[in-house]
Amino acid sequence: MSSIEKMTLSKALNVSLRTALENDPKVVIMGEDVGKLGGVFRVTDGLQKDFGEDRVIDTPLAESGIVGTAIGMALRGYRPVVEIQFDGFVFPAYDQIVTQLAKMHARALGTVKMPVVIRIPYGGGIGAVEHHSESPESLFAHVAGLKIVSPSNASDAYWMLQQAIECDDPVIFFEPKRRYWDKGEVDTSAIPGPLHQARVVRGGTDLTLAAYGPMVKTCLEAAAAAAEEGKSVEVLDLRSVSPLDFDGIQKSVERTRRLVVVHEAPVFFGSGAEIAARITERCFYHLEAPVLRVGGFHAPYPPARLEEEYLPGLDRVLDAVDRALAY
Amino acid sequence: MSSIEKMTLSKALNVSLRTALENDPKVVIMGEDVGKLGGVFRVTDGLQKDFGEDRVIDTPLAESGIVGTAIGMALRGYRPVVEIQFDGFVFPAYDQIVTQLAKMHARALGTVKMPVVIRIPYGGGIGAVEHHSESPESLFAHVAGLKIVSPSNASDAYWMLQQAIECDDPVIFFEPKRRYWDKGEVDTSAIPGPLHQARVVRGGTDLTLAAYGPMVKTCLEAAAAAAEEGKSVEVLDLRSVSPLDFDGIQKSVERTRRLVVVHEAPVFFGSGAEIAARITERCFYHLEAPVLRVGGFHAPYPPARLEEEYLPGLDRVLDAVDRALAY
Amino acid sequence: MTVESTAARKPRRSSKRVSAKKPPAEQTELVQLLTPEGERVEHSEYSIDLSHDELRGLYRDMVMTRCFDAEATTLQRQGELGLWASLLGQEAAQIGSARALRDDDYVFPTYREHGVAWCRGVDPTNLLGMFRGVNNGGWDPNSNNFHLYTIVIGSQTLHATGYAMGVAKDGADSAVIAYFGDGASSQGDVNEAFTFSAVYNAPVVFFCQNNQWAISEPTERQTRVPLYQRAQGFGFPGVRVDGNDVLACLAVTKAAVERARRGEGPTLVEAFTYRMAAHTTNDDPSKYRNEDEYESWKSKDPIERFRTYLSNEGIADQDYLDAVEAEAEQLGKRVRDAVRTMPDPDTMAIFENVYADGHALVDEERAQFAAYQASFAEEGN
Amino acid sequence: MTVESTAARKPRRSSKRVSAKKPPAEQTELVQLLTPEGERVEHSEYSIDLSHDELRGLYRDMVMTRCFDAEATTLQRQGELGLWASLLGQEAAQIGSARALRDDDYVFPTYREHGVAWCRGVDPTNLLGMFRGVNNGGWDPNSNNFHLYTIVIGSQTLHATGYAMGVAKDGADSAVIAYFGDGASSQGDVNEAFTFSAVYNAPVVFFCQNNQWAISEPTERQTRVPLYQRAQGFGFPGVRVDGNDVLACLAVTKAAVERARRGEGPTLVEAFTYRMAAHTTNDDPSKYRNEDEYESWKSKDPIERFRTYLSNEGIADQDYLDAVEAEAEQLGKRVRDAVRTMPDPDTMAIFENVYADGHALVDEERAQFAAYQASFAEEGN
Ligand SMILES: Cc1ncc(C[n+]2csc(CCOP(=O)(O)OP(=O)(O)O)c2C)c(N)n1
Ligand SMILES: Cc1ncc(C[n+]2csc(CCOP(=O)(O)OP(=O)(O)O)c2C)c(N)n1
Ligand SMILES: [Mg+2]
Ligand SMILES: [Mg+2]
Repeated sequence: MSSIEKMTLSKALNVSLRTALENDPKVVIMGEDVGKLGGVFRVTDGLQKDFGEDRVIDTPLAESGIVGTAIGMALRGYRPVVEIQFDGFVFPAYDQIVTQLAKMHARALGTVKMPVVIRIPYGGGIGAVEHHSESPESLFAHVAGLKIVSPSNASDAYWMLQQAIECDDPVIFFEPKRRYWDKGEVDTSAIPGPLHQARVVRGGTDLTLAAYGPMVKTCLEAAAAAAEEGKSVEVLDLRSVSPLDFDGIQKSVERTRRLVVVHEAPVFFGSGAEIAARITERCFYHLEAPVLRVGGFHAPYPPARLEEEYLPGLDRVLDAVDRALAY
Repeated sequence: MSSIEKMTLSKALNVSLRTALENDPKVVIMGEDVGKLGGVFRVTDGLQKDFGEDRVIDTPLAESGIVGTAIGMALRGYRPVVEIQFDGFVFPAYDQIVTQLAKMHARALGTVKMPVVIRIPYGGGIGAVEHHSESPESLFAHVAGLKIVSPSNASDAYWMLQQAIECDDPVIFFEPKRRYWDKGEVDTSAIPGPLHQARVVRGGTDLTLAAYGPMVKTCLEAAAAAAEEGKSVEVLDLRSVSPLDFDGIQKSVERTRRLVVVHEAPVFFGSGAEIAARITERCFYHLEAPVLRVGGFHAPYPPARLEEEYLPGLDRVLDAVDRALAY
Repeated sequence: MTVESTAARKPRRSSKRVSAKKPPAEQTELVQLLTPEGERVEHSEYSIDLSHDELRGLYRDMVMTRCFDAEATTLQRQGELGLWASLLGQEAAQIGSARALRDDDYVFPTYREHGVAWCRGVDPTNLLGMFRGVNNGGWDPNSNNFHLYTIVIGSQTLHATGYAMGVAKDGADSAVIAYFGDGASSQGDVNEAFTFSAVYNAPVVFFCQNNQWAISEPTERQTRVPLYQRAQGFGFPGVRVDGNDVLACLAVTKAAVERARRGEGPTLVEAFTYRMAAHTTNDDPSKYRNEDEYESWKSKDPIERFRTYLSNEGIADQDYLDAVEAEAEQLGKRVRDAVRTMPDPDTMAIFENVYADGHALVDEERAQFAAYQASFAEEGN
Repeated sequence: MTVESTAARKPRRSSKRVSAKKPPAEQTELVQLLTPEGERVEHSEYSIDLSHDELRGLYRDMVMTRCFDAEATTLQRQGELGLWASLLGQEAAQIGSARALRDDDYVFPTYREHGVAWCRGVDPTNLLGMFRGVNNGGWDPNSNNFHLYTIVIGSQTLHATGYAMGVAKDGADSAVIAYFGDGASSQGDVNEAFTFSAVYNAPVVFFCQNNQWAISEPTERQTRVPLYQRAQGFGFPGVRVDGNDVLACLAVTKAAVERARRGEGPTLVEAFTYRMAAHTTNDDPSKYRNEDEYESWKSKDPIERFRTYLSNEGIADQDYLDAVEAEAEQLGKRVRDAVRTMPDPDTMAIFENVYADGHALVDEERAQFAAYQASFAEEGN
């Protein structure tokens, strides 16, 4: 019996949430406007109607309260899946996430678990106003106790969310909002791979492009363009930012000997820094060029009319590929 | 007329604040217990008595409120110097710092300035309970619009705080709390160097140790120990985390060809990552070994009885030095 | 283990709510000087005595604001703006409160205070920059004592409080007003602003436009008692005013502002009004609210009722009304033209104003990016 | 430009405060069932009827708690603990409130609820782990329905609210109690907890021990009206109880807990008490408060007054009092011994329980560190 269907990334998330609500009575969804409205991106569309206000909970407009009460519900045995409306609005909840959610399991010497998923639509490219286009994953990755993942396609969106909800640790689930409308095949009866494993989404021999979330597509496009110029570029979809799959990256880099990391978040203190530092240590004698990074600048996310130039696009990725290959 | 005096690092901060209050009527000090008590570390000791409750303001117990109202006072033309009682308590203010304080100048297209200093005693080694020993500087360095500095000695404590208060940008001023009681000479009539410039505090030829705040002393001890074994280790006091003085580091590394970065903060997504990534890019052909990092583990700061082993100490620094030299 | 519903508790809960809520609130607690039918009524505590010129001015403000707002909505539909947050229905709350202020007072708005901006003298086209995506705030806050629009819900209430603390420190008798919504009342920041302002007795007015919706959530998701009552628990007065009654909004705000000037500290004003439009142009209210509610509020329209009053009292004749209409159309045209010719920002603006005193990394990235861009220009040659 | 003081506003401000504050509060609003002189009085709303056994039990709880607390302070002075936060003076507030609970209720403490922990059956030595620095919370919250001590001020109030929301969802009639201090009342989180609990009608009791100090700051730095009044603004009842009167604390908490069970939602209880000791053993209160205040509160000591009552009423004779004293000494000794022999954690515990489901980086760092440590062992050989 095949269960393969083509759907948008946001629909895949919706179906995944529905499945979770069906499979486990302890799963609850909480957030601003997740009820009747179905979320501003419609990811929770129809869920309150079918599962009731007790399972799909519109919350007061207070992110610290949302995460703080989700922690309490987790202590009571629930598995809250929390929605933060936009990347830029997670910060009022930052204290609860960093000092409570992340540390509770350790503080309790393992006696309590924190199966809380925090879904955050993130990244730019949708022409939005301030605070609606940011990529704050680094600000969470530095914090022990959190897991951080980001799918790049519909199938991963479905499965990684399933796995995040099943995980007994807090997972920050970054959704690439400008890919919400991209369609892909989802096989809801497949057996998914490990949540935190990188995946080679295009093989290559000259250089590795590593990315996650929204930039995977851009990297695939860049690899295709590079191929036309005779360069064989491998693309790694990292999928997870904490933990990072260093083994997977290392394996690729030992073959290609060159690595470019791409993300929307600012380069300074971004994921690329951690990857560059560790891979350089692991592959010091393999690397023919320094690990290069392509990402945002050390500046606030700019107004929409500048985002095309601010965001790492095809050209900037290819420029880095060329620079790396020039070593 | 000489004005050199020997004093503890915390006293140097106290004198610096007093000078600022005297020199500029717009400077105000705000925080929990900064008044009569003089702060839990006595850094504001005696200031309310001498400058009044209007200049040295005990605030309600709410960090977001402290930073949020400091922003408002800055908009009114004041220069608030805010104290966060301990590193682990800055997170309730994180939203105001990241979404408001850091971005206000850019949002206003340069028409308003945000001369707010946020003083945070940080780091471990004092045998404290949870939340009192953390090093969260990376969580701020990723955010554009903030400047981040940390003095390692009394003289820098005095001068860097003067400069931070004079700066028209928000500055997060991380005070190495376990060095509060270390004495050093302070020349209050000297002409200080640039706030964001690294300083070679010990010359060497075989390897560069880069650190800031509390770890500078540890690195100096490590360099001395290494010297006994015939290794010539240079120690750089970075002093500033945002911006990082990459030129200064590069200059040193081009000579020594090896770099070890040391900080208390967790290594994963820490300052060392950014330094390693960028210096490797800048000095790819100079480096004889990968940039190594010594720092905290990906784990919550442990209870006090484990901190000696958790914190990067002499042995762990020397181990990294040896590993780097073994390449 | 099955998940039982909270049904056992629910009946009591909801009966509780009903008894604690609206009926008394709307009728007895609401300050009103003008009925929805346009009839002038007196209130024991709040009175107002305006010249005919002033009254006509309020009308003009409301009409100009509504027209500008409608124009912006249209411009969004035409793709000239990325987004628009309409104030439709909230004109009286905004104009009434803003006209209670002096030039030296200071305003901290949300993202919807177009009517307040108008009263402060901010050029309406300036408001459109951020919605067009050319900047994140297009004006100098100090030129009109009107702070930048703030999107992170509630955070401006603390800025207002801090600013007011500064005013008090300066010994000035200016007041500060912080606008926020019913949804915002749930944010920790707003409640911290209440605490700080009370403790420091700061000269600030908290002006909450309860338009009964926070995107799709009705006010009951934020509170189970009327919002103005929140203030009492922090030790300062709260008052609920008919937010569709421009005169009452002016009178109540004026009283609050004067309290602040006299050094009596903060006041919370809850303007009970209704968001007639969608939350923003991105929103589809049909998903969560029904037409009836909308219709019932349409009959309480703030401009209609004020026009009726002005006409009935002979304060404004048809000529005046027509003239205002014409002027509003002019404004619409001016805004339209201005937006369409609004230049895109220079790419290098990305690196501008990140710091006031410079930052080595920004300089480095700016230079690298300029070189990168120049490389295309060369290729192009 | 010089900075004027806010003097112009100050006289009014402070006169305002005085008139709005303590005199009525302490006298008319305070629920009391036992005067400081140990005289039993009745209250129109709150009554209590306990057996002699139960009354003696409360006494014993308070004495045991105080003795344990004193022992911990001594152990800190001797260097056995890194820090101690004494509850001295707050025994009645803690024992009274905790004894109003059932086993299936759930408690969210701060870092000072040693008396509550005692009533919940948490082994006192367990409380010392975090103060000794061997862990960050030494017990399984679910074995006694007593959550871990929480240091980040106020954050536990949201956990309590969420837990209570879960209780309601389960259809259980348990209640949840969240402890916090007067200082904590200023935190956004606490006020968000008020909002969430009211909106969801969660079965939670907010128990604020107003010990009148937040480290060096008096309660006036947090509020200008009595704290119990805060609740009203969020739509649920608040009550102020004499926090040094164990009977009143029990009665008032019991009533609040029963409201919660009946599905009537949250209550705020403000226990008006006094922190007799320093904030923690690190603190020196002589810097900021004077001896007089301390003396005046000493005369209201919660244990003294209760002993007077028990003796006067013949509920406890000298033998009983002596027996309790002896038992308390035993406890002290047991705690002393236990602490002194409390093992340091294994170094590798740094890497334990960071995640429930594992994390590759933790595994890698654990292995590296183990190898690093082993290298010393080898060298040592
Ligand atoms: C901290 C934060 N969380 C979420 C949002 C997304 N958001 C924008 S407007 C809004 C509703 C605001 O409601 P209200 O305060 O009543 O103001 P109104 O829009 O009705 O004027 C929300 C949730 C935000 N801007 N900031
Ligand atoms: C968020 C946060 N900020 C600051 C502190 C430091 N701190 C510890 S206790 C305390 C005072 C708490 O006062 P209160 O809430 O009245 O409780 P009490 O100590 O009097 O029991 C402060 C400021 C903290 N623990 N958490
Ligand atoms: Mg609203
Ligand atoms: Mg207290």
